[in-house]
Amino acid sequence: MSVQSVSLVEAVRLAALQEMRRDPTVWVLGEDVARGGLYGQYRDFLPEFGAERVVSTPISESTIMGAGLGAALVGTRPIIEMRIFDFVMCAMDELVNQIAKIRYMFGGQAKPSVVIRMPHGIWRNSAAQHSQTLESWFVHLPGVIVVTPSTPADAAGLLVTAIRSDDPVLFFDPKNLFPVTGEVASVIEPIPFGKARRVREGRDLTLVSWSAIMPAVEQAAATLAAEGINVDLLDLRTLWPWDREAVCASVEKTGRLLVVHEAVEAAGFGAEVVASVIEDLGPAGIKAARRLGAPRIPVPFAPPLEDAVKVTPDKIVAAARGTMR
Amino acid sequence: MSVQSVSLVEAVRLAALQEMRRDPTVWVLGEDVARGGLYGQYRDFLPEFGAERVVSTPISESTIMGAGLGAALVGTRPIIEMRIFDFVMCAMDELVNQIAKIRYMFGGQAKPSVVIRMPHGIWRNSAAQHSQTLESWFVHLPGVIVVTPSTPADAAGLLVTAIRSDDPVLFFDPKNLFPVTGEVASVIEPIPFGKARRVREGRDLTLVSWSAIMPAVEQAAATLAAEGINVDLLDLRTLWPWDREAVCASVEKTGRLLVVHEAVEAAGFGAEVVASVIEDLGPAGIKAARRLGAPRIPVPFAPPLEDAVKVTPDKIVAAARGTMR
Amino acid sequence: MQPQHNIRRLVELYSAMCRIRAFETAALTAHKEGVIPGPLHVSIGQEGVATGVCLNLRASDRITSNHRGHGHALAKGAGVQGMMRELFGREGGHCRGKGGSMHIADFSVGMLGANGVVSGGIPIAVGAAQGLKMTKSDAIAVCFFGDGAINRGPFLEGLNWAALYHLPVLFVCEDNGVAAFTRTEAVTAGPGVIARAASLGVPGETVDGNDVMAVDEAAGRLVAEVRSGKGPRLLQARTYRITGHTSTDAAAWRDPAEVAAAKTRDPIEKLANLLSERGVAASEIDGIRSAAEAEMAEAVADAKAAPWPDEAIAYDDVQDVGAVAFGGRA
Amino acid sequence: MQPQHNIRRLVELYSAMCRIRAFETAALTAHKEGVIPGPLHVSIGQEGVATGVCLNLRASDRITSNHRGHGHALAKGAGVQGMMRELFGREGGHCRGKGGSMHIADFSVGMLGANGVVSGGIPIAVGAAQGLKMTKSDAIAVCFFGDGAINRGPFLEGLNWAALYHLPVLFVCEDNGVAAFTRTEAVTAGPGVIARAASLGVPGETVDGNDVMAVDEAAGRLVAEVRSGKGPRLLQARTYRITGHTSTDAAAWRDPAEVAAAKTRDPIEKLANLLSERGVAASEIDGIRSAAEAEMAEAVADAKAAPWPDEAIAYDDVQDVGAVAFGGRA
Ligand SMILES: Cc1ncc(C[n+]2csc(CCOP(=O)(O)OP(=O)(O)O)c2C)c(N)n1
Ligand SMILES: Cc1ncc(C[n+]2csc(CCOP(=O)(O)OP(=O)(O)O)c2C)c(N)n1
Ligand SMILES: [Mg+2]
Ligand SMILES: [Mg+2]
Repeated sequence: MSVQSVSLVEAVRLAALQEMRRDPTVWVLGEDVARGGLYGQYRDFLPEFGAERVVSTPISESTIMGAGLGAALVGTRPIIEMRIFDFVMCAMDELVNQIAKIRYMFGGQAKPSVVIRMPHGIWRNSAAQHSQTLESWFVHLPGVIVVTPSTPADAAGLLVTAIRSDDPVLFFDPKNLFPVTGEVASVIEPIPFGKARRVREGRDLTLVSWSAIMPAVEQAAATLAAEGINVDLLDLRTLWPWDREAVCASVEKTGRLLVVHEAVEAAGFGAEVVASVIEDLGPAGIKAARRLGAPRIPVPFAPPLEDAVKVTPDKIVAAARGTMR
Repeated sequence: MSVQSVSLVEAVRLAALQEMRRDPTVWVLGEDVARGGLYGQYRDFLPEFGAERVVSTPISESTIMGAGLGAALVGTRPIIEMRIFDFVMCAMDELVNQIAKIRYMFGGQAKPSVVIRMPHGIWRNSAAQHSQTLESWFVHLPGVIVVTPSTPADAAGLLVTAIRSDDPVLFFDPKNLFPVTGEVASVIEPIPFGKARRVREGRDLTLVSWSAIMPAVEQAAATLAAEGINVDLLDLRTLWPWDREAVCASVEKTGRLLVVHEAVEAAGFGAEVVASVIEDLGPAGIKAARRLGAPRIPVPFAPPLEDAVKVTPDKIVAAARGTMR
Repeated sequence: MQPQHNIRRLVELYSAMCRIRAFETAALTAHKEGVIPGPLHVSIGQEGVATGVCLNLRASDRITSNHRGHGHALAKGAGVQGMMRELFGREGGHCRGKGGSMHIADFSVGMLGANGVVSGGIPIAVGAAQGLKMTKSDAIAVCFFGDGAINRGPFLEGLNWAALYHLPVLFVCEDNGVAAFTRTEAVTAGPGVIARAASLGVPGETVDGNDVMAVDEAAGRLVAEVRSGKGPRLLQARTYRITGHTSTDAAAWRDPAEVAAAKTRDPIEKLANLLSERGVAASEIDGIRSAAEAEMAEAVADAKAAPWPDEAIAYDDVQDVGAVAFGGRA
Repeated sequence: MQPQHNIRRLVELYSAMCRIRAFETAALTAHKEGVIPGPLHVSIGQEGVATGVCLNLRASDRITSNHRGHGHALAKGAGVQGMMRELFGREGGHCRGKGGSMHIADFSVGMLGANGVVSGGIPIAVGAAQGLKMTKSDAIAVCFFGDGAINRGPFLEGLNWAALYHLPVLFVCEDNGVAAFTRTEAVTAGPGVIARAASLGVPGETVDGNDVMAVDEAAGRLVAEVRSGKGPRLLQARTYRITGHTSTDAAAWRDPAEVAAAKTRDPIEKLANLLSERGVAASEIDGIRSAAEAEMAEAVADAKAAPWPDEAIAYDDVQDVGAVAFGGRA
């Protein structure tokens, strides 16, 4: 199987393309998708699949979400494109009260086979309403799968799995990593949900992260290695299901845990990881278990202010050193 | 100052009444509020304050929320009534992207002085769309205060504080506790946010909880006391700000922590409490730190199924015993 | 199909309405006895709408409903035993006891579910119609909602969308003049739902919802138009909710004279009178009604005797246990 | 006030439009140089709308805006230095550098903020009008939004609400025929915004938004009606967005001939020609324009020289540190 080096946005484009070619019930709806989408993630889809399967919609987020669900209920597999994550707030009834609950509430009669794509995170001084990342909310919401890839290969493989899933999948496209390149196979195989990827092997500290912040974490890990601190670095890739087993196994080995996320620290998914590890392993054997996230403020516009909320390699290195004391 | 014994719903009615009498800029909007509200929490408001200050609205949750904000920006202090929590999903853009961010985003120019009242929780087999409690979401959302009382006196005092607050307050009315009675002073004093209430003093285990589940927790604490396990029981009362100091001080004393909430355990606020305690005290001194919440499933309708998601005194006792091993 | 209001059709309509009335009356009683848990919204007095519309549909057509959905479900052909067991929260309910009255659904007959959120069914119906069109089905979608729903955003978005993509969907606004405890006119500006629909590109018309034959005629025509690819249509059916908002609401704020007057316009009584005028024997008319009552009494007895669902099923029908439970398609 | 289109008024309108054009042209250049961060949406070609409407408002009136809000802010009287510094993310910006272009606001002149969410300003304006009415103010609220916003739910909810409570709010639909990269006609069913407003009880009218005098006249009239308690009104102003959706969008999908034709209808050129016809000297007309350009060049120079905000301020303007920070009122 041949392999090519592509950007992350091209990788997800290829994944959706492959699945739309494979399965005629897969289609996409959202604003400007017929023009290729805001980031080119649907480039050239319109000529190949036509306006019935590549549906540019009005600015009607509730209906983009809700119509996607309705279309799933009659046997199609919609990819619901939200343009940016923040706009999902205009469609929360459809997502939270309908999509997430419908299979359960109707005792298994409904098959809400939708993928909801939400390019998320801090991106070029877009300020408070265009920079959010609330992925932990959806871990707390029964009925949905939460996918948060960070590499072209993972994004492609997980998107394939998402499209084939019968359950609703929230797919957090890491918009700040769209230009990042990596190798992707010409036939994209599905990657199972709930399996972390080990990025680096180490015995001193377990570092857990996901999504757009991963490159910063890797950079920090390299710096730490130069100081003689060897981290066991896991990219969770999906937050529900999440690879509790792999994290616990790693912490059993290192005795130390640092979870890093771009999102606000308070009540973020980092808390879940720390609490789970403490519950599974007991506090006794553990030397440190901490989180590093953003302060509890909206994302500001000006570069020096935005830097205050950003988790940077320096901050990660400092937090990691802190766990070693 | 005289004191009377009233139900929780009457206590919050009296609190809102007192504040509307005190401050002519306070008013209430929501569906059926002119008829007294769904639970009688605004009974007799219409005759006293008139239709301009007791505004029964169309079924337009986005606008109930957004108009409340707009009215705050011109100097009034709206109480935004959401009827039940789940309907706030129809108004999330207005809450998350507008209300929570407006003060910050505009550099302090805006004063979003609103109270958003959201009767929440599991209530009489109301099934998945009418039983949710996602309070932890809003701890993760910068810009809002999160209030979760469990007694008539706390609900009344915290509602007074909420109405006087210049910042947006999410007030989670514990709808299942509306009939519960307790003493309330005839002049309701504000209760500061961020101060836990010690319900029971003990040296064996720190038990932390809030809102509708508190009576079950108290019952469990009594059972445990009979077994010789004396719990230090804290009702957090507000989740942001929350009384991290009081919780840590208690765990320093007991060495054991159990956080109990009605909400789903995964990524609930219990995780934040556990992670914070581990970070502040370090794992070394702690013997156990756990959570007890609901399984990650929507709330089902039938009584025996609903029981599966309910946190009961028995489950709390069992979990508490588990931490003592 | 232009409905022929021959005796046979009238009897069909009458029987369908009687079954809804009997179902809901039995459910109300059971709820008062405390054997049906949770909230219960009945549509007593409104049976003409569900009946007149659904009797023009095929099994393959889909409907979405609101919180007041028993009539829509029954008229669409949902199994009575499964419905009653669902209301009781028992094993064998259509939703396995997970939904209850407010989430009644029977996908096997195209009933895609009641909804606890006002106007929640609108985008779902629109999407179902889009999916049906995309897959070249000749089935259509029908969306039932109340007059209260036209003040929520999804009404605008959904109708604009349906008109834009020329979707096979019939919107049915069941206009009983009231939303919970508020008269709709007190919270609804402008000339009404027909004008709103027209402004969004959806032609609509109004019918007396208590005249089941009028509903039958209009629905038959509109369903045919929708099915033939003419795009979405809206039907406003004016009716009256004789009972309160929920089973525990006496609607005491209404003038008793108003309710009494409304009872004289009861769609079931009206049709019974007509049947009698047309020469159908009183015994036959009563027989239809008592057959319906007997059917529902039996359903209640069955539901009462049915076992509770096993607690273990609370944990299925949802991906909740990680990778193992993930049911991907190869 | 019925606007008198004497020379004085024309000059006032011309000057206001020139200032908006000059501000945005300067900002575009600075953005291309990389000294303005983040997304930037300019309204070049649309200046007639903001100008014609806002010059009929009082300082106490409030406006809400959308993502394309520089013109609305300037026309409402927002301080230029504070605006430009905000776009640059510098100290002294109206939002202290926390908002940027998409969240431009100047509460001191009643400009309640741009908005990054399409139609986000609608409920806020409606609520502001309700608060103003409640407090017996004679101020009104004006709500600017694009043609794209009429397909989101808040449009329906907000207009119904305003009509219902008879609120002093003027809705201004700035109709440039396009929403991001999609022609509005391709996503908007029915006869249009005026019909939608009428169906919700809000009378509306259409004006050529590139004819600033026509906007001035219509807005003057509608503002007076709204202020006198006649209830909400809607003004649809047809215009054209000469530049792309954002500063980085060339809008290459548009036929160059279309853009060229639109440029001949440029509201600023049109008014310059009229002024000249009415005998105003070319030097005076040019003088107004170059004064505006000079003002904005100075604002850019000032903003470039202004210091970055101190990182410490990132942590204020939000309750984030617990009880201590809680600013309750006694
Ligand atoms: C979004 C939302 N808001 C409020 C409610 C509470 N509620 C349930 S039914 C109802 C009235 C609905 O009126 P209408 O749509 O006319 O239907 P009807 O009850 O008259 O059949 C209300 C307000 C809800 N279920 N959903
Ligand atoms: C709810 C929401 N959906 C999508 C967007 C992305 N977006 C920003 S501006 C825009 C187009 C808006 O068109 P219109 O309202 O006509 O204003 P114009 O840009 O033409 O001035 C879109 C889709 C958004 N900001 N908010
Ligand atoms: Mg109604
Ligand atoms: Mg536009």
